Amino acid sequence: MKRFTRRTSICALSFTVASAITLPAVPAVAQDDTISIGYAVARTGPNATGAGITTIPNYELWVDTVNKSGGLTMPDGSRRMIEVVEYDNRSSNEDLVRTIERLASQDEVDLILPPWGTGANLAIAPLMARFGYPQLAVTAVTDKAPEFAARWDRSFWMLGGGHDYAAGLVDVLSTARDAGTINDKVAVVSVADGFGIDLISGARPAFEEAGFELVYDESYPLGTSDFAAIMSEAQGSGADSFVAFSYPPGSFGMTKTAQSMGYNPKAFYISVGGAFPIYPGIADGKAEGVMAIGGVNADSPAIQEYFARHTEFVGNPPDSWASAITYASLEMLAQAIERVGLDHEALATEISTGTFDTVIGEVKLEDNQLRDLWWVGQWQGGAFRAINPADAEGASTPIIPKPEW
Amino acid sequence: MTKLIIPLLALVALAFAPNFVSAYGLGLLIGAATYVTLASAWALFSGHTHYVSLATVAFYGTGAYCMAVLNEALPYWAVLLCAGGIGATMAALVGLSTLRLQGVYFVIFSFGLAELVRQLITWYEVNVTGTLGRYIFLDISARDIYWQMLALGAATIALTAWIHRSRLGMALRVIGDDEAVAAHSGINLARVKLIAFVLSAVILTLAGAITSPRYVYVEPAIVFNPTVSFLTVIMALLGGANRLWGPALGAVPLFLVFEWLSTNFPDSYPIFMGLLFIGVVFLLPDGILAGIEKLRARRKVQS
Amino acid sequence: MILTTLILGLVLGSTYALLALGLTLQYGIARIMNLAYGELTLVGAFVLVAVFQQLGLSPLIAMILIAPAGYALGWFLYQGMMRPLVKRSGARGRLEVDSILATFGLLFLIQGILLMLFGANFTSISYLDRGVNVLGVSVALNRLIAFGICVVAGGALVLALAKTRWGLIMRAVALTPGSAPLVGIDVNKVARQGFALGTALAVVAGASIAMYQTFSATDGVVFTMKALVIVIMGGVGNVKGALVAGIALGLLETFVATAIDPGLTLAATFAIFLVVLLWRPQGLFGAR
Amino acid sequence: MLEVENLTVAYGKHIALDNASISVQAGQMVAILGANGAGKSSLLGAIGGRARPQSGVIRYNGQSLLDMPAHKLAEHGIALVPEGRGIFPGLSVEENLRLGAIPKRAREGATETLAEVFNLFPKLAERRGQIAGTMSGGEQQMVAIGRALMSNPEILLLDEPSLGLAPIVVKEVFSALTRIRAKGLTIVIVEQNARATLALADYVYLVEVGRITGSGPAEEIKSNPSVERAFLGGAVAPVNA
Amino acid sequence: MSFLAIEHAVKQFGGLRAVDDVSFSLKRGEIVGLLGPNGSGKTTLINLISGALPASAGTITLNGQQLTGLRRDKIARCGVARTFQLVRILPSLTLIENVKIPAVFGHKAHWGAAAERVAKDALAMVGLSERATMSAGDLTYIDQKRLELARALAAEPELLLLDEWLAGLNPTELEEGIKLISELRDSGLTILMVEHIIDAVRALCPRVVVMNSGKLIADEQTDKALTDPAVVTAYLGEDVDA
Repeated sequence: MKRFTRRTSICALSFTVASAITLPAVPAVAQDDTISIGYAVARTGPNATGAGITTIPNYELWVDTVNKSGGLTMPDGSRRMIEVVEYDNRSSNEDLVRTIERLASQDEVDLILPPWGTGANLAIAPLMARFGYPQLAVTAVTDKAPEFAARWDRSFWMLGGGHDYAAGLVDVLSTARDAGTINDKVAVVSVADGFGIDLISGARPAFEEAGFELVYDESYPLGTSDFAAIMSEAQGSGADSFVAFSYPPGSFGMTKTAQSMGYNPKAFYISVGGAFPIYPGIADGKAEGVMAIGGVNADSPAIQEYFARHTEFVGNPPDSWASAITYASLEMLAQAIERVGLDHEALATEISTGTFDTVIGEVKLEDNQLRDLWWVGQWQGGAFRAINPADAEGASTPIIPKPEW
Repeated sequence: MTKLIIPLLALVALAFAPNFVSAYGLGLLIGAATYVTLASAWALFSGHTHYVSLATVAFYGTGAYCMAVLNEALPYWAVLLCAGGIGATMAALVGLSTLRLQGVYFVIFSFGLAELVRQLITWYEVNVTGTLGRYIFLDISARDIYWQMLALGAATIALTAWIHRSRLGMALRVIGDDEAVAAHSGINLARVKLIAFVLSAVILTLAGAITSPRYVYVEPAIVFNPTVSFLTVIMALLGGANRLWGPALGAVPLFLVFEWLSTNFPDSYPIFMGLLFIGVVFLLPDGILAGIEKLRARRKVQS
Repeated sequence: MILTTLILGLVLGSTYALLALGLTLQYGIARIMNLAYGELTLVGAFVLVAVFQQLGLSPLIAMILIAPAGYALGWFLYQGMMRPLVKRSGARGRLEVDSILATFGLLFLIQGILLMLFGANFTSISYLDRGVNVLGVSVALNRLIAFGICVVAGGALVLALAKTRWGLIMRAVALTPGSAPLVGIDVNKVARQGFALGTALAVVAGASIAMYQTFSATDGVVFTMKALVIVIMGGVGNVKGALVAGIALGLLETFVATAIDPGLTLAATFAIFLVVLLWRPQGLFGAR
Repeated sequence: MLEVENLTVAYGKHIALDNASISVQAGQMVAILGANGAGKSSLLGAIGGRARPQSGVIRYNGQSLLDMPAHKLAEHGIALVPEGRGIFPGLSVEENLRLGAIPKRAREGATETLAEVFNLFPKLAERRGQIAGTMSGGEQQMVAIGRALMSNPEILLLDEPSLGLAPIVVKEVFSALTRIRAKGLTIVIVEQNARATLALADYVYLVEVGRITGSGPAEEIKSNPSVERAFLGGAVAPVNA
Repeated sequence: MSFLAIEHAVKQFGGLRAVDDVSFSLKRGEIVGLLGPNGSGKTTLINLISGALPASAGTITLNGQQLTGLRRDKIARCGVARTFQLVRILPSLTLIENVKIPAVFGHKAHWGAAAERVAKDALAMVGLSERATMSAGDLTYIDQKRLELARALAAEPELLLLDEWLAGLNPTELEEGIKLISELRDSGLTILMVEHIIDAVRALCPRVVVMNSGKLIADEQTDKALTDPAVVTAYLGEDVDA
C-alpha cells in the first residue's frame, strides 16, 4: 500500500514536471503583420500602486494611440499593429524574472517594456542583456546608472540618480537662502529603502557643502503610517526647510500631518507622490508652493497635449515626474523602429545615438542615460511645474516661502 | 531497491531537463525546484510536529542577504557555508526560546520574526552601512542555479527520507501524535524539535542564498516577502505535510497553477488564490496524498 | 516635549486600540484567528471613501450605516465559512490551524475584490483636516474624532460587557465555552454574534482610519499585524486589555520615534510583541 | 416525569453504559450509585445532553430529549450540575449565579431566586464579589448548585457533588440538598458517597461495570449487601487472604 | 531498602492540595494498589512520580536516585513507565511502531534489530503479535489498552505505573487483564497500580495504599484496608442524619 502510493506520487510528479516543460513548447506564433510587445508590471503587491500610476496607464495610452493611428511605422513605410502580451509580476522579483524569461523564450515577443521600480529593472537587466532586448529602464533611480549602462550596453537609464535630485534640491534651497528668504537649517527625513538612502546619502554632503545645517535627520521604515511624531520633531527643530525623501504613503501622510498640526515651513519638499495628480486633492487644495521630485514644463504645448490625452484616456492626468518620461521613452522606441526596424542590435544603437522628438521635447541620450531631466518641481497655480535646473528652458521661478496651508 | 531507482532516474532526467527547454521552461524548473525545496524543508519540521511556521521567509531572506553581503568578499562555496551557519545559529536561538509556544502563538511569533529580522536588517543597513540595496554580480547562469537548487531539493527529500527512518523521525512522529506519550517514552521533546527546526532552517537559508543571484538586486523589502512563507505552507499542506513526497506533490502543481493564473488572469489572481486556499482547507484538510488514500480505501471497501 | 509625545501617542494609540477591539472579540469569543482582519478594516475604509465621494455623505453619518453593514458581513462570513470549520473540528483542536489557513484564503479573496473594485491606488479623503489645540499641542480634528470614536466604542463595549446580561453571556463564552450550554447559552449563536460584532468594529476602525490616513488595497496585512500585536499584549478576548495595550503601543511608538529613532518604531513594536509572547503568552493583562 | 429506556452510551469503542433504563417520578429524589467508572456519569451526561447515546430513549414529560441541543435543556426546566462543576471560574460568584437565570423561564423572579440561593448558601452571599475560580472546592460546588437553582428548574441533575471534597464539606453540601429537596424539587443524583446519598434518596439504582444491577426504595437498598459489593467488590476471591 | 520512596509529596493547584504530604514506599518486585475515591489525588500522584507534573514539595526517589525535578523523558530513561487513565495510543502509527518507541528512546535505548525484538516481545506478551502492522487507530478498546501496556513494557521498566488500566473492560476481558498483570508481577516487575475495581485489587495486590482528599489514609494489607473504617467511609461516605 505504502510503496504503491510512493510510486504513484512519483509518477504524478514526473507527469506534472513533464507537462511543465512541454507546456511552453507550444509557441505563441507571432504574426507577421503585428508587433508583439510584452511587459510584466506589478498589478498586485506593494509595487502595484506606483506601477498603476506611472507605468501601466502610459503603456496602454501609447499602444492605443499607436494602434488607432494604424500601427507602428516600419522602415519600409508599412504599418504594423501592436499586440500586447501582459503579465503581472506580483511585485516579486522571482516572478518577474521568470515572466521575462517567458516573454523572451516562450512568447518570443518582439520587444519587452520594463517593469516599474529600481529593483525590478535591475533584476531583469542581466536577462534582457542575455536575450538581447533593449531595456528602457525608465522608473529606475540609481546613482550607479553609468556603471549599469556600461555593464549592459542595451540598457538605458532614464530617471537619473539620487545625487542628481538631491543636488537639484540643494541648489533651489541655496538660492533661497542666499536671497535671505530661509535660514540655513534643514530638517530632513528619509524612507529606509534603496531610494531613500540614495537620496539622503547624496543630500548630506551637498547640504553641508552649501553651508546648510541638518538639524533633524532621521529615517523611517517603509510601512510607517503615522507621522505625527516625526513632523512634530521637525517643527520643533527650528529649520525653515522641511525635506522628505519619501514614497507616496509617506509624502501624503506628512503633508496631511503638517497641515493639521499647522506646521508651515518656508520650504516644504516631498519626493515620490508629490507630483501625482491626486496630490492637490490630498493636500485639500492647498498644494500651492509644495516642492517635490520631478516636474514638467507645464507651459509646453506638447506636455499640455499629452496631459489632455492622458486625462481623456485614463480618466485622470498623469503624474508630473516619470509619466511623461515613460511616454517619451515609448515615443523614442517608435521612432527608432521607424528608422531601423525591429533588429535588437540596430534598435539599441539607434536609441543610444539617435535624437528623438517627444512630449518632453527633443531627446538625446548621453552614455545611454537621459540627463536632460527636471530635478525639482513645485505646485504653482494648480500645475506641477519644473523649477530646477533653473537654467533649463521652461523652468519656472520657485515660490519660496511657501504660502501657509 | 526499486524504491531508490525511480527517484534517482527522475533526478537524472530532471538534471538533463535544461537541455530540452526554453529559458522560460528553465525558469519554471527553477521556481518549481525552489518551492519543492522550501515546502519539503518546511515539512521536515512542521509536517509531523504540526507547528505551523510562517518564518520561512525569515531564513530564506537571510540566505539571500548573506549572498548579497558576502559575495564579493568570499568565494561562492564559502558564502553558502556562511549562510548555512548563520541560518543554523539563528534557528537555534529562535528555537531555544520559542519552541515551547503552542498553536496560534507560535504561528504569530514566526510571522513576527520574519518582520523583525527585516526591520533590523533595514535599520542596520541604513544607519551603519549606509546602503540598502545590494547588488549580486555573480557569474552564475540560470542553469547552475537550477542544478544547485535541484541538488538541494533532492538532498532535502533524501534527508527527509532518512529522518523518517531514523530515531529523529520516529521521535517527530510521536511528538506530532501525542507529546505526553513522547515524553513519557523517554523522548527529549526540546532537543528533537530543535534539531528538526535547525535542519529545516539551514535548508531554507541555503535555498535563499542559491536563488538570490537571479535577482541581481537585493533589498529587505524584496527578499523578505511574506508571500513566500504563505505559499510554502499551503503547498506543503496541499500535498500532505507528513508524507515524504507530499510537499513536492503540492508544490509543483500549485506553482504551475499560480503561474498560469498570474499570466492568464493577472487582475483576478488574488481572488483565485484565495478561493484555492479556502478550497484546500475545506476539501483536502490532510493533503492530496491522504485524500487519494482515503478514496482508494473507500473503493476497496466498496469492492 | 513629553506632553507632545504623550498626546500624540494617546491619539495614535486610540486608533490602534479601536483596531484591536474587533479582533480580540473574534478570537476571544468566536475563537477564530482571523488573518483577514486587516482586509475587513480596508473594506470599511473603502466603503467610507466611496460613500463620501459618490454620495457626498458625511463620514460620521456614513459610519452609522457602515457599522451594521459590517455586522451583517461578519454574520454571513461566520455562518458560511467559519461555522463549518468549527463543526468539523469538534474537540480535536484543529480549529486554530484551520481558521488561520481559511482566513488566509479570505485575505487574498477580499484583497483581490478590493483591487478589482478600487484599483491599487492610494486613496484618501480630506475631512475636517485642521488642527486643534490640545494643551498646546496641535492635533488634527479628524484624529480627535477617531479618538472620540475609540473612546465611545471602547467605552460602550466595556460597559456593555461589564453591566449587561448580553455582556455577561459574552464573557462567559469567552472564558469557559464548555460550561455555557449548562446555563442555556447557545454557544454557536454567541460566537456568531462575537464574530459579527468584531467585523463591525473592524469596518468602523477602517472607516475612522480612512478619515485621516492614506491607504491602498494592499495595506491589510499591516493592520492585521498591529491588531494581532495588541490583542496578544492585551490578552486574548480581553477588551480592557486591548484598549490599554493599544494605547500603550501608540505611546511606545511615539516615544521611540521621538526619543530614539523613527527607523526603529516597527522593530520596537515587533520586539515588544515577541517579548510579551515569550514572557507572558497569556498577555500583559490576562488572568489566565 | 423522566423515562430512560434501554440507553447505551459508548465513547469510541468503549461501551460506558449498556442498555440502562430508569424512571423518575415528579418530586422524587433518585440516586444512582456505583463505583468509579461504572458508567453512572455517562447516564447523567446523556440525560443532560453532554454525551450522545448510541441507542435508547430519553423522555422528559413525554418529549424526547435525544435531539435537543444541550443549551435548550435549561429552557425546559432541566438543570445539570456536571462532574467537575462546570462553573465559570473567571467570573464572580454573583455573575455565575446570574448566568443561571438566563433561560426565559427563570428571568422573572430572578431576584427572589437569588435571595433564596443566598439564603441556602450564606457563604455565597458573603462572597458574591469573589472570582469563583479562587474559591475552595466546596464553595465552588455551592456556586454550581446555586447556579442550577437559579434557572428555576423542575428537575435537578447532580453528578457527584461530593467529589474531591473533605468530609466536613460533604456534610454541608448534603445538608443543603436536604433543604432543596424539602422544597419539592425533583432530583437525580449520581454519587459514590453511598451512605450520605442513601440517607436522602427515595429510590436508588445501582450501577456496576456499565449495567444497572439493582434498584429499589432507598430503605430497602440500605440494608442490602449489594451496595457494599458495588463499591468494594467481593466477587473474586482474594488471592492473598 | 525501599526501591521507590515517596516522601512528603505535595501538589498544590491554586487553593487545592491535590496531593497532601503523602509518604510511602515500595520494595523491589512489589505490587501495590493505589486506592481512593474519585478525586482523591491518585492520578496526580502518578503524575508526580512520572514527572508529568512537578511536585510542589517533597521528594520521590527510585533506587536511590531522585526523580523530583527531572524532566519526563529523563524519568522515563530512569526506568519508569506508565499507562494513562484515558488510553493514549498513537493512532497514526502501527502497533509495532507504537511499541518500539519506548524501546528506542527508553533507558535501554535499543535500535534496529534489538528494538524490533523488544517491541515484538512486548506485543507477544499482551497477545497482539499477529496484528503488529495494523494501524493503532483501528484497534478495539481492550486492544488499545493492551497496546498501551505493551508500550509501557517495551520500555523494559523497573517501575510500572498503571492508571486504571483495567477500567472499562467487560468481565471476560477483566479476567484476562488480571491474568496479564499477575504474570508481570510474577516476572519480578515493581508495579504501582491505581485501580477502582476492588476485586482486581484483591486478586493482585497483597498491599494497598489508600488516599482520600489528597491525604494518605491507609497503607496496609489489602483485606485489612478494605475493612478499615476510614477506608470504607472514604468510599461510602459518612452516615448523614437527614
